Amino acid sequence: MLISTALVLLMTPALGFFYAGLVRSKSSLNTLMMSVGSLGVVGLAWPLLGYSLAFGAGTPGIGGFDHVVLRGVGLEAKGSVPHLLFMAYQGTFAIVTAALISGAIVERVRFVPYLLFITLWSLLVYAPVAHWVWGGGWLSTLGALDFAGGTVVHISAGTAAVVAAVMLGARKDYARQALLPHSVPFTVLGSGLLWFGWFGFNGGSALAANGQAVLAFVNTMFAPAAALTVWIVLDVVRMGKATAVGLATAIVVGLVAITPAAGFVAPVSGIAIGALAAIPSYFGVLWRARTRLDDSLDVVAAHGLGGIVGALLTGVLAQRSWGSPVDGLLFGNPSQLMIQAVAVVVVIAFAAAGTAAILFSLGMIAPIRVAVAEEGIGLDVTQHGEEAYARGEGAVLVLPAGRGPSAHAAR
Amino acid sequence: MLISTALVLLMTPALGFFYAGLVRSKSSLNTLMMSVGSLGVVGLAWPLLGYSLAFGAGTPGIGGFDHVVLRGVGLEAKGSVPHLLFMAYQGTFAIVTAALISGAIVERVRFVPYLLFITLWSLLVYAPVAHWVWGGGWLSTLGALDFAGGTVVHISAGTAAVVAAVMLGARKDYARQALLPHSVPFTVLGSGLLWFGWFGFNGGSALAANGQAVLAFVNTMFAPAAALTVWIVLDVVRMGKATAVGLATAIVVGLVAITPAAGFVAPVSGIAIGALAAIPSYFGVLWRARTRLDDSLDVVAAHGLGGIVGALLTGVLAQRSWGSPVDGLLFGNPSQLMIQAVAVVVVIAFAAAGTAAILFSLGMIAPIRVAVAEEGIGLDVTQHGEEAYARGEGAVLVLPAGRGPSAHAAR
Amino acid sequence: MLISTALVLLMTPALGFFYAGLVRSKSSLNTLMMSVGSLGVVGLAWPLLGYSLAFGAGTPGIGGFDHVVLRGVGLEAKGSVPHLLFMAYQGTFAIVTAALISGAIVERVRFVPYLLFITLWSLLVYAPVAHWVWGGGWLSTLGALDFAGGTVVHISAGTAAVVAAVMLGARKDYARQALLPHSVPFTVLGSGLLWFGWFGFNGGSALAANGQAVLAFVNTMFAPAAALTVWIVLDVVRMGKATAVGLATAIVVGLVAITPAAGFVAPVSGIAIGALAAIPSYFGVLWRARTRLDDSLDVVAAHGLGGIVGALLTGVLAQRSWGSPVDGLLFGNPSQLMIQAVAVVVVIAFAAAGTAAILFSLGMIAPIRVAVAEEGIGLDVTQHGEEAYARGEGAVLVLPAGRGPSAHAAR
Amino acid sequence: MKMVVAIVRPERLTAVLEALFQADVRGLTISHVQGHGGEIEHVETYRGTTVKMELSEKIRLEIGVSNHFVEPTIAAILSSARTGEVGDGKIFVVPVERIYRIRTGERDQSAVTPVATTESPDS
Amino acid sequence: MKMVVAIVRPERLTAVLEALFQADVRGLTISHVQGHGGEIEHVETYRGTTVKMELSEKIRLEIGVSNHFVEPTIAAILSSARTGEVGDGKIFVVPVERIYRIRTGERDQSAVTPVATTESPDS
Amino acid sequence: MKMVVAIVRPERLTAVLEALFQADVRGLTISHVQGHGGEIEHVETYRGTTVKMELSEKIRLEIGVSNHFVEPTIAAILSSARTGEVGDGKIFVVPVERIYRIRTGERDQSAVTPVATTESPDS
Ligand SMILES: Nc1ncnc2c1ncn2[C@@H]1O[C@H](COP(=O)(O)OP(=O)(O)O)[C@@H](O)[C@H]1O
Ligand SMILES: Nc1ncnc2c1ncn2[C@@H]1O[C@H](COP(=O)(O)OP(=O)(O)O)[C@@H](O)[C@H]1O
Ligand SMILES: Nc1ncnc2c1ncn2[C@@H]1O[C@H](COP(=O)(O)OP(=O)(O)O)[C@@H](O)[C@H]1O
Repeated sequence: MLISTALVLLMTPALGFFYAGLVRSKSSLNTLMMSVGSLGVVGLAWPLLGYSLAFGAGTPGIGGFDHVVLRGVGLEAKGSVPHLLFMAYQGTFAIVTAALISGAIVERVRFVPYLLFITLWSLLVYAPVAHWVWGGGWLSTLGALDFAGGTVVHISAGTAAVVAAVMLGARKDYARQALLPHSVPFTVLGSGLLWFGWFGFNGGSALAANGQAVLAFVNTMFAPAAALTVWIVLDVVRMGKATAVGLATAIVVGLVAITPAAGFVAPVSGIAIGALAAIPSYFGVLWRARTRLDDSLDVVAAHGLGGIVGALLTGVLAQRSWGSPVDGLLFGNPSQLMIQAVAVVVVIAFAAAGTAAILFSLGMIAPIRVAVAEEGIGLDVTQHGEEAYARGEGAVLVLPAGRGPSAHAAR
Repeated sequence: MLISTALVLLMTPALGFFYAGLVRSKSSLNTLMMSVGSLGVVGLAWPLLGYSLAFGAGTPGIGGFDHVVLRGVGLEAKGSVPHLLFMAYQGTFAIVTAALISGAIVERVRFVPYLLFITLWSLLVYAPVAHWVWGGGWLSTLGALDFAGGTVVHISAGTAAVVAAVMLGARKDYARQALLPHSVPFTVLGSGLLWFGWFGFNGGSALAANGQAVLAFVNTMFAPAAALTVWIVLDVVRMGKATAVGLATAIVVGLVAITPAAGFVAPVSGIAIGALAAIPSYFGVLWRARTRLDDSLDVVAAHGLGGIVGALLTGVLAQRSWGSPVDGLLFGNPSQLMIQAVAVVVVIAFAAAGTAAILFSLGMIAPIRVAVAEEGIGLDVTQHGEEAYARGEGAVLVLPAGRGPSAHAAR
Repeated sequence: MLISTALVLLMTPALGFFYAGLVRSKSSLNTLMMSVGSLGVVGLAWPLLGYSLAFGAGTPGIGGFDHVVLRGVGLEAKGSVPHLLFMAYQGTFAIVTAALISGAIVERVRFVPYLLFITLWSLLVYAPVAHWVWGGGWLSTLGALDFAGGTVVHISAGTAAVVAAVMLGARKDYARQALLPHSVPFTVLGSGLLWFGWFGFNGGSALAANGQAVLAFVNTMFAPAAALTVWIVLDVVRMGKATAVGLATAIVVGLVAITPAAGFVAPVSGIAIGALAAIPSYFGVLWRARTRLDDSLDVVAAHGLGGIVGALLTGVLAQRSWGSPVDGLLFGNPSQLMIQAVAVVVVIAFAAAGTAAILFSLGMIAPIRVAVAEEGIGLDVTQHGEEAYARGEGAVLVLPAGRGPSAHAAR
Repeated sequence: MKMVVAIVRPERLTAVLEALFQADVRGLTISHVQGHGGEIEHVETYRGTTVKMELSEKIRLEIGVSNHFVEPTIAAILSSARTGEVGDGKIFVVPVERIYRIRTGERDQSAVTPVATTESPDS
Repeated sequence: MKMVVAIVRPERLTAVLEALFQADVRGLTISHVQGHGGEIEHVETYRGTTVKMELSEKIRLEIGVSNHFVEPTIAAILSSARTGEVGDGKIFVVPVERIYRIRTGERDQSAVTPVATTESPDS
Repeated sequence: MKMVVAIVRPERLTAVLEALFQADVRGLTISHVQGHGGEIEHVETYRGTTVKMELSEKIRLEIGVSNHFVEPTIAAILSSARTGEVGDGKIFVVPVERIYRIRTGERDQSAVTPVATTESPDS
């Protein structure tokens, strides 16, 4: 469990690299910091408030305030793990989920409003949904299956992504100029580290190193392998060439799709889920690029679609003989698929409404988008006063304000 | 075990970065994908067929078909770990072994034939050899010691590398132009992550967190440290300068050499193995560059030579008092060295024949090498339609085929 | 424990990337190798001698020679872990501590003298201090609290950093030209991997997967999150912009500060330590840049100040109810703060004297700094004969010495 | 014959290329440069170090043309590269004595004439 | 009008820029280039491959000036870029026929004159 | 004196340098550029985005020579850079009015003459 938590924490910088490689160099630091920043603000909001809202005792709709500022969260066991560790593990999920959204709105958002947005989102959208599914809320009562966060993490983030992309509008150059990835190796690095971290994400969700963890682990290994292979085939059939960005995307899609199912389906079903999920996401990516929706890094296609397919296939392929609490459609229980569909639809609706409300309110207080001219210069310089790869020509040292002439002369 | 498996999985992208840093920028994505692609195709072929060929019940020469498509591979224990996990763990070895070969044939191979090659190789060469040594085959009966894959992984890959490099021929610019590493930091990053992952490779091979795992782990830490130090000394003596590429190489050589011995030799012997193995590989690298053999990234010198030295020194230094099933030459059992030598020779012969047969057959169906002009342009653009570091100048958006004028006007 | 050791080992390459990203491209490999080289030389010196000096039976001041060359270090338990593993785990600390110093003296030191320096330093400074605090020496008798190395690792390295920076002098361009980070993404990558590895550093220091490990782990997660958030606030207040280099620095500062306290303070106190520690380090970084002290990568501000703040706050916030052996000031035991202060002062004094003595002696034998002209060209070419990002134009192959005309003609 | 050298903003490059192609200018070479002019400097901060960036990214175009192509080339660049803000760049026209096409060894006029086009030799 | 093209050492760039600004030369464009001259080659080794590096990093400055600015510009560069070691670089002066300021379309003299300055039209 | 500016394929650079050195041309400066000419465009795809790449990588050489060196320089480039495929590049010859060697302040002829060589002053 300890190591699973560390692995999931690593996913957030990994995501930062996955995303940062895909944007233009002039906004790459900003994109990276949209993920890393989540480690700060959501990482702080979670123990202070978010955990309590998600896992505190409360109503079926939301937790309470009994664990605010970690009150009553100690080393005593909660289920099979110490309560404190459970809280930390769940915190890593909150952090990475908030960071996922950033992919839809890169290269155009002011940094501080963005941080406020994801902080609020983690409290007002993520925490309730986590409560519904894992915190004893109404979706868990209903019997929705979500092993490691297909609905809570990926569908909610995917929905927030599309809402945010629509509300904030496209980048000024979108569909006008070619916006190319500045460093595909970083994207591949990110996907490799994401895969590695995802073993903690799925494997750790059994909350013990037992048979279910093994199953989740093995599914987390072979589903992306299947997605990868299918994606290569689709690429080769369509263009005669397999792309590296495609491979990296396929890994993520396979991981997303297996997430809700990892501990509930047979390994062969896991392979099938990975293979099947590649198809809608593949065409989703193609289709999105023809629209005006500047979901810049295809969060919707990868996490939204991948999450939905995974959640529904969980309802089809879950097997009690492999540790699932209920069987899926294929094993004689068609109602489970209905329950899954309900969960998907409700989470989409709630996340969409919540995201829109937060963005709208924030927008009342301060502009969320940067000025058009700043977009042209790039967000690294305008938002952070830095360049990702500075060469230092023409850079003139500014003497710090406090350094008087005497201090200078002393040199 | 779970975490060991994740660590070994991480080795494949790590290898990709180790290799990609060493090639020219214009083929760096291709080189990276030669490793990552193995995660897809070999990662899929293994559960479907490879595992059964390697570890299914069968003859001393090869396993059977009883575990095809994971039939009969469940959560029941196989030795001390669940069968499913054992299968996954072994799968990560198959994936990385196939990827190792790519280093010998970078910058000149068509991607799809390459994927076919490594898939077939993992089934027809790797699986039998794994069966011989670990799957109850004849080499294990003979008593050959190979803790974590010195012969199975490194010697077989090293042999395949030299055969493939000879059969496919050198890059057109080889020995004509200087072909320099485009990003040494990536190579160092790769070697750092490889070392990290190798703890799973060697440490996990005890299949339990016991004393042997500790020994293997500690040897995996200090043998590369010794190799590193010796390499620096050799570099400084020869040129007055220690090189970063050399350091990264030394780490890999130390890791390779300790692999077959990790759980069988005393820590001091482990240090000795690391230190000794650096020497032949160091001069192997120098010697190779003077030949016409374009084993581009020195797979033979690092994995082939390192693996042979390690396998033989295992026969010299193995100690029953440190958990080895038999003693080595130095501890009064000279016959073990003979057995090790037999294993080395047989694996080389088999891997060479198998690799040649696969490449020859594939070559009948389709050309494996790219055209000379494509080599000049670089494999990233010609094989994948991508650049690693695109800047976007002069890139003109092509409207997707399906976007009619109306859709466009609507914008 | 096994995995914790692997995690800490990963910290050294991670540190290399953290540092290498911050220097100019022309010395980036050198900076990276200053860390990776430590894995070689300190990694070898530790089992041969350092471990014995630190943890061998001896006087309160230093260990003895009974474990030289790992004599008597086997698989028997030492406390709760096998002795061999304990030795390896401690070795990873020695390696990373020595590497930390390099940040203060980048871009101006000859590589081989540097390696000698850190080797001697690990034996003559690190080993005694580790003995005092963890090896049964006088500081542990006194009752100084240092969970995972605030004084041993960070204060000693920070002190060595300032002494080395003063003795070796500033880079020739320091405070004359703008010396900018050549790759901020590498720095962020390094900080992400450092955080990941630090879970092994702090989490593993409980030497078991028990409640204390959980506590240490959770503190290692939220203290940096708090430091990150505070740093963002400070940046925004001062400049209106949050910087990526700042974020990466904040993560390290938070990690450093929580290190001595991780297993001894309540999670809420951990958050407070992270938040409080950000402030002196933030202003320390600003202040240092106005001085003539070219502690190039702010080892003093991050590790020295962070370590001191952490060590003192441990004396304030330690709580027996959270597993600390004694309470801190806030919980009714003011004397602990005194003890902490004594430990801090003594370690600073000893490390300063030891570092100065080693550097002075080495300087008698050979120059430690490179020539001014070499500094201009960059250390990668002059020290290592390599470039980090070679493009290969104008590179003319030199035929290897031994290749006679006949061999050439044969081609 | 002349060499038209233009310094333009990177974000206008696509428009400039389009305009040039429409003016039938099809041979050109570009490079990344950094320029200093009347632009507002921006400030960057790396830890304690604050720097003023005196140079901004520009693209340099180098276009060898025969004489009667000079005007259309300049007109195309002027109209497509302009934003009206300080920093739009400059155009320089430099005399050229000879031009060779390396592939064929052709000289001057024919060296800069795309194969498909014909034009009066008036350089 | 002239184009002054200078190849200088990267480490002298800051000094050169300062000298130019003091000489009231405020418009210029630089680029990264690699040069070969009398410099000592250095050797690099990557595993078994040893290479001689024939080119060293330089900065190229391109400065369009009106005629009476040529001398001060050259003087500023000569004094600020010199180290006395082989490899200091060269200055070339190339004739320019026309100059345009893209932002305004202004031509020649006024195109290279910063708005605030006035000077006699003598190009 | 002249400035010979050549645009060549990156993969021919080694050959071009060799040819120039053999022709006793030892001072030169190169840079990375991207060119558009008659070359076939290639297509790249990043997820749903397909782009046509209109520019291909080239190397630009800039060689200041005294007059009697112009012909050998051009001959060396023409012969060594040619592949015969479209995209081999161009050579431009531009007049130069003055040349300075920064290290010594020497001017014109002697500024481009390597120390060891002597030649008749005929620029
Ligand atoms: N005299 C010059 N020589 C060479 N390049 C120049 C010159 N003046 C300006 N430039 C280039 O043109 C760019 C814009 O020039 P600037 O004077 O700022 O804008 P504007 O032309 O709009 O007044 C500069 O960044 C520089 O690259
Ligand atoms: N004839 C030339 N044409 C273009 N650039 C040149 C020429 N000669 C020298 N250079 C440039 O000047 C730099 C220094 O020249 P070099 O002759 O080595 O030094 P010095 O001028 O001190 O004798 C070279 O690296 C090259 O970039
Ligand atoms: N008129 C021109 N001005 C500047 N550069 C040119 C011009 N024409 C071609 N080039 C450069 O030469 C390269 C090759 O030119 P192209 O016309 O395609 O080949 P070829 O000379 O073989 O017909 C181009 O990529 C470009 O860099």
